[in-house]
Amino acid sequence: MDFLYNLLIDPLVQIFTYPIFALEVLIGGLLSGVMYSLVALGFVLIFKASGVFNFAQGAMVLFAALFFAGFIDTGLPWYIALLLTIGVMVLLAMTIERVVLRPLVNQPHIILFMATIGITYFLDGFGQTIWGSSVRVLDLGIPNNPMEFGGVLINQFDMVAAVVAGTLVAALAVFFQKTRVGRALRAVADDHQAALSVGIPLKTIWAIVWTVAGLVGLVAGIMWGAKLGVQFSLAMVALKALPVLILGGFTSIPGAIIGGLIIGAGEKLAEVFWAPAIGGGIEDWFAYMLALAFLLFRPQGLFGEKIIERV
Amino acid sequence: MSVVADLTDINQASVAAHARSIGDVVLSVQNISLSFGGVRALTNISFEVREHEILAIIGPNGAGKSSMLNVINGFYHPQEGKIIHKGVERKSMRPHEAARRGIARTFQNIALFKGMSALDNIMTGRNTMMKSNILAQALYFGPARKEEMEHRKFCEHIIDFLEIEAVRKTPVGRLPYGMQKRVELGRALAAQPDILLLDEPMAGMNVEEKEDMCRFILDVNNEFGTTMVLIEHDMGVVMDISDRVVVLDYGRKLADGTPDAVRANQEVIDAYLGVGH
Amino acid sequence: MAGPLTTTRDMDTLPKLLKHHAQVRPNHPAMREKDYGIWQTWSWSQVHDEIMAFAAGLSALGFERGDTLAIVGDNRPQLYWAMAAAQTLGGTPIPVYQDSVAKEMAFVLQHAEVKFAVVENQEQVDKLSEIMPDCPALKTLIYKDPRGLRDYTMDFLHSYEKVQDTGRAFMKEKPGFLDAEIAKGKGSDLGVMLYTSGTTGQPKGVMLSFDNILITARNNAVMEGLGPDEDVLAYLPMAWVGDNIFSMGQAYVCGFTVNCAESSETVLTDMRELGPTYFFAPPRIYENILTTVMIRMEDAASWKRKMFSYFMDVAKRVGTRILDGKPVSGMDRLKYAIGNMMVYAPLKNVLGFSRIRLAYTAGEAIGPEIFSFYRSLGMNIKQIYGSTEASVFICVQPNGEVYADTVGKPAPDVEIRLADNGEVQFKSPGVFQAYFKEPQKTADEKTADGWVHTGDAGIFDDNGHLKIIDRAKDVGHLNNGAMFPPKYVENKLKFFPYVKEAVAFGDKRDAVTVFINIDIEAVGNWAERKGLAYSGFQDLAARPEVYDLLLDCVNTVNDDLAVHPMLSSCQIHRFLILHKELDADDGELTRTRKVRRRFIAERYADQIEALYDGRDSVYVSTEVTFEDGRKGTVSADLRIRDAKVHKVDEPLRKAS
Amino acid sequence: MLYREAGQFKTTYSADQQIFPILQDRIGFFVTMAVAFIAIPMFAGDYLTQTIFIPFLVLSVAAIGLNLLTGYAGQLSLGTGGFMATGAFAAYKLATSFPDLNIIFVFILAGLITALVGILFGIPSLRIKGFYLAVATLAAQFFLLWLFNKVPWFTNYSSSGVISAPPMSIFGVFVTGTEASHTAKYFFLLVLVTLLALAAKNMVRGHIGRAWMAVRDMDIAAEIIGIRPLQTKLAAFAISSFYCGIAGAAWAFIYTGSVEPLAFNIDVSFRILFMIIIGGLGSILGSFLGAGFIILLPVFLTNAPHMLGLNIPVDIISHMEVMVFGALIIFFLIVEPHGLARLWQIGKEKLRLWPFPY
Repeated sequence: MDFLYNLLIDPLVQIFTYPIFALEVLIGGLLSGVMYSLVALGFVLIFKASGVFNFAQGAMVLFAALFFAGFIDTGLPWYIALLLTIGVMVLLAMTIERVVLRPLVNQPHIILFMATIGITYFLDGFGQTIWGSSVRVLDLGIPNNPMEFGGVLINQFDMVAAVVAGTLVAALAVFFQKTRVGRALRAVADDHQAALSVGIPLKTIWAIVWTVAGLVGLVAGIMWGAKLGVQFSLAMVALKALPVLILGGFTSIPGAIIGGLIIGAGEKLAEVFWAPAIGGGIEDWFAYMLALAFLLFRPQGLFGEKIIERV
Repeated sequence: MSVVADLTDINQASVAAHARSIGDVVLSVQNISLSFGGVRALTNISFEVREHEILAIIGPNGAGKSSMLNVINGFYHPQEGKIIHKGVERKSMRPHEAARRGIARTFQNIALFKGMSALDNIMTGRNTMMKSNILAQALYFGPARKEEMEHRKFCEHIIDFLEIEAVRKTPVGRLPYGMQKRVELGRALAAQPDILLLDEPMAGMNVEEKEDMCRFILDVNNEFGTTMVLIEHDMGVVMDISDRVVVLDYGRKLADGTPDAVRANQEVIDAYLGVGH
Repeated sequence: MAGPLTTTRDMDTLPKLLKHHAQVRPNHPAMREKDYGIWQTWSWSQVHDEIMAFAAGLSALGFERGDTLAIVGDNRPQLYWAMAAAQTLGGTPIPVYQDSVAKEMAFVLQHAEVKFAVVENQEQVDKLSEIMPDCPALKTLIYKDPRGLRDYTMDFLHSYEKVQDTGRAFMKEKPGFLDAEIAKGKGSDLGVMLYTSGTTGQPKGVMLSFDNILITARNNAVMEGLGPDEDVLAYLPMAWVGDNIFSMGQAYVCGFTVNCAESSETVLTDMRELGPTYFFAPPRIYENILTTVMIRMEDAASWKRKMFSYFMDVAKRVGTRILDGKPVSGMDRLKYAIGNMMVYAPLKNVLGFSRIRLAYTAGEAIGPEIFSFYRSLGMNIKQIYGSTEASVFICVQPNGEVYADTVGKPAPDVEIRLADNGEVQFKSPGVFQAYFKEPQKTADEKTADGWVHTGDAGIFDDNGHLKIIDRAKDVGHLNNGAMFPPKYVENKLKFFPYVKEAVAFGDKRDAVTVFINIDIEAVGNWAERKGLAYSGFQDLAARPEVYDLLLDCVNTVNDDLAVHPMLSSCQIHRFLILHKELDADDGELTRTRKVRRRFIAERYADQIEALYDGRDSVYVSTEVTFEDGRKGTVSADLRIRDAKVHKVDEPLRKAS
Repeated sequence: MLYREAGQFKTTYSADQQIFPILQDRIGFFVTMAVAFIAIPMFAGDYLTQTIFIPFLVLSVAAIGLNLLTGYAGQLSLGTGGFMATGAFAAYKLATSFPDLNIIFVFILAGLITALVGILFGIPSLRIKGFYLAVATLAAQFFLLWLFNKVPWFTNYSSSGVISAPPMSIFGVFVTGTEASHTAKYFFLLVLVTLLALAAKNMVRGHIGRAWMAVRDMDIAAEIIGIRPLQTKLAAFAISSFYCGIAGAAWAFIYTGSVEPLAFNIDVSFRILFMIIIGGLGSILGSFLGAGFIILLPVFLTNAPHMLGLNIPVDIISHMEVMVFGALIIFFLIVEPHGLARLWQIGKEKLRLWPFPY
């Protein structure tokens, strides 16, 4: 009874007694949600373009962060480090396309999916073999303390991160809608022949999307890295993008964005108001459960289109 | 029930059937309309299928033939209309329910289970009748084993019937197209259906393969008295083997009658026979 | 030596033997059939019951002593039972070649005044009901497989099961009836009648008594030590005398198991599963198997090919000697043992020969290297010489005395004499009674004192083995008076894998010339390895490269012939390669794939002339029958080549 | 080459459908059994038994479990670790709550409980497929671990959150706890695994197995020939989880003796997945081969540098190990998506056709 009260009633009471606080939590959640959106976007890009469900997205975040932080620690100026890391990510994308995707083309998707799990392991192992597994602090000189906006406290860092991520998301959206390559990518998603007719070879397209996904990962890596420190757990955090995808639908960019925000906000609110009732640490799974529950009602996700099966 | 007994049952059934030949209505399709999103696939289609007959549904591509079959075996759920099968009315029903009520089918593009042998594919057709529970199977003991053997025996009769002994244990993926079609037919027959839906059973076959398939279809109808609804493009074949023909065009029913009647029907000639065939 | 036989000579009819086995070994498998995916098995007691039921059913349908019963279909247990059933009632079964065309079949059924016919399936039912009008005697048709016959309402049509059911009822009414019938049977009774599709004229009905079949079967069984544990695969036509000896006579004498394949396509796989212990096949089959072995090995990895050829050489050197129990060095024995593990045993296993204790071949001469190939693998394959008129066995190669170029020594109880014209004549317990309703023909073939003309020309070699060189009537003479056995020449050519068939001419001519039929599989494979593109049989046969290939063969044959004093004038001077395969459907071969010499001589008269009048090519156009029975014509210009002929002179003759 | 199949003809369907229809295979099987039951206990020392054979047996069970679900029924799961944990903690609660309950029943009940949990998380599989489902199973993984972490009841309120198996015996011989000899543990597991593997094989060759494969190969066709998708998939989840549960219990009780939830983290799920990928999806034999491979690989990797005379710091090695795992998975997926089992199959075919290539 008590438990039920704590679970069902008390949180609402809390929320209504401290609306400002709730609002702050909400905004905080939304801001961190933007990061999820960003990573989720990486998934969507690759899935749309190559039908590959890239489980390695999380690993790519960690990988990028590791290299960037690593280069910084070697004393390089940040812009050089950034350039180098970008180079690494591009190289990585091409290697993956050449070594993994090309040999596996036309294999069932599930196989490709498992291959990306392989990539995940490889990247985790490789990155840490080179840079070690010690936690690296990454200081971008952005103050990590709250400031007040009209009575609401908001963490500056989150603000900046959100802005950066937001811009990137916007940029990508534009890239997809407007540019020729972007349209080509969308074409590939529909069918590969169409893509070829657009005149861009499939492997190039794949190399491109993986590069883009890599860069997205880089940004996410830097941001998270700066906030939480660059370490293995980043990969896990990045996995949060998976439930986001389920929520938003694998093929929908807006879905990825909205989904990210929902998950981010939901997670924070749950953590702050509900977790005490059931013993904390729920952000490990809350996102997944939320998505799972959601799935039962709308299997194709928020924005995914309904599939008509034919025989 | 023992499958052997069971087998003789159908034989007798079909003997009787033969004395009776084409019987009364087993399936009646009434005012079926189906659409995907905005797209109309079927508009107010009605026709009846009588026991032991071979009914052909013909029509140009996109006439809604396959959709019609999909509605009959519960794969698509029509927005309007109903289907009365063996006196039981249903608006919509899951495919597996339809199957358990005795509706089996084959597919336009072969839908075999690629990872399994021809025999196993046909055995899956018996699954609905296999009762032994998981524990019994895990022990592979007593009834479970006996059941397995009996159904194997039954399937062997089908294999013999369709003359695919030589490929019994070959993974279906490795079989030539014509053979795969036969195995698929075998899988459908294994369920001892009272209505068999054939979606372009002869698509992409060469002459001999077509002749074989025709023979099998007629033999099945003759031996087991199975009622059949088939979609076929080859007009020659259709006119030869079917008792009645339903003509669809753009989701509407143009005609419904004996091959000759249909052949004579002006509308049909314009819409279908005129073009190419 | 006394074989492990439980039967005795006084069981002088098949039904009596059947009774014996049903009592002595009721649960021993008598018959198997690969059906519905497994080897359905009938024990001797089951087979006994099946046969009795059917016999009773027949009698209920009015089948009486002395009646004839035709059997049409593939090798099926039920059909074998039908034969035994007929014999039980004192009737005569007449197995018929089921692939023979309607009019051939009609002739047999008329001539034998067949009353009953037991057939396999719808196809045969259709064929027979079609010819029934011409066969007034034929009143009853019994079919084994009901498939597709549901709508057949003719009242002369009965299903095998139904007949047996009536039979079972009948036996209840008249218990002991069948036993009485069986008791009436005598060894001298007519056991079976086999129509031989002779190379010329109408088929003749060879009448064989139980004694003929059973004594011959027993003699051979004793000689070879056959027992009840043999497994034979019944896959050769039931109408052929061999099947009657191997699958009926000897099966009943020894009580061993007869196995039927699932279908004609699956014979090879079924053979592999079964692994018969006692096996007969005409040379052509052994040849095909060997060819496919070689072709399949071509695609193996090179190290495997090396290993294969190495051990095959070992086998060639010592295999046969080991099989014949001749002394072999320990080293070689070791090598052979290794080879056996690495190659021979696995090879035999894949071919289904693992369990073979005794394999026979006959009918045609077998290529020496084919023959020695199998023997070197440790497979006891032997040649026999026989004929329908002899209930098969005339000569058999005794163990340890096996030579590729002889047919062995006279079988037990068989006497042989050579006529002046070289014709082989014999006298034996197996000698047939007569040709049904053909006293004249009987007299031609069989002298009053029981000597039978084989029509084969032969000679005895130094170790008392008979050597067949040709059909006596085919042995001609060149204008220089030298003797010319065409078959002998042809066989020498056919021993080359590239040559499928050959027809030699030379009688009353100055020199020998031949038609050659290439073996499309072997030559085609050779062409592929040579990277030679071709569009089909006709194209390939016309290729100059192919002509060169065959020229080599011809020359080798000439080298060989040149050294034989008697045959040196038979060297081949010119040859051509035929544009189509000689085909039984076109009447060029008999059903047993023997060349119909005269027919070909007429049909290809112009081409033959061309071989002699020096033309270097000749036009040909022939009508052919396709599988589906449609007719068409193929025509081509055939090139003619000269071969290298040795001058026949002293030194070369010394060389022999 | 070793095969002599001529003459091994089948006269009954049961003979034709036995697990090893070919005599030589049966011989091979019994030899393996002899080695497992006699040779290994005699010659393998405690160290090998504890570090290689026992974990091998335990993980084989888990691999079989996952293979039933993913390899046969085609439902990709990343929640294996979670289910194993469920089994472990269920067994713990059972063993501690009913001290005189025989270990056999403890394991079976633990398996059944896990099966229920499996069904629960399998329900979405009716609506969602492939990747969606994979992600959904991650929920199970994370949620279950969190549950055992956060709810002290599961650990009997032990402060460390670690559970340790009470000593339990069968036929008077201890198989868990400190008194248990490695050999006893090994035998207990071996029998358990043999039976479970046999049961699995029987299921996959029965109609439930065909239903699974049908759903895997073409779910639409499967439903249209009358196979109920929900029942079939849930059965797969239940049975798979049953196996994983027992594996988890065995891991906690017999292999490690004491365990904390984190021992079953997502990494375990992946390793099991790797086992069946490398071993061979849709093959019971493959589950064993894969388990063996994944167990021996680290052993090899840790020792290889020493053999080569290099000495690489341990943490680096562990990272490299992860790396190699990743690379191997990709390698196998590219070279032989059907894994070691398929390679075995091919080799066997070659031997059967020897000396012919085809």
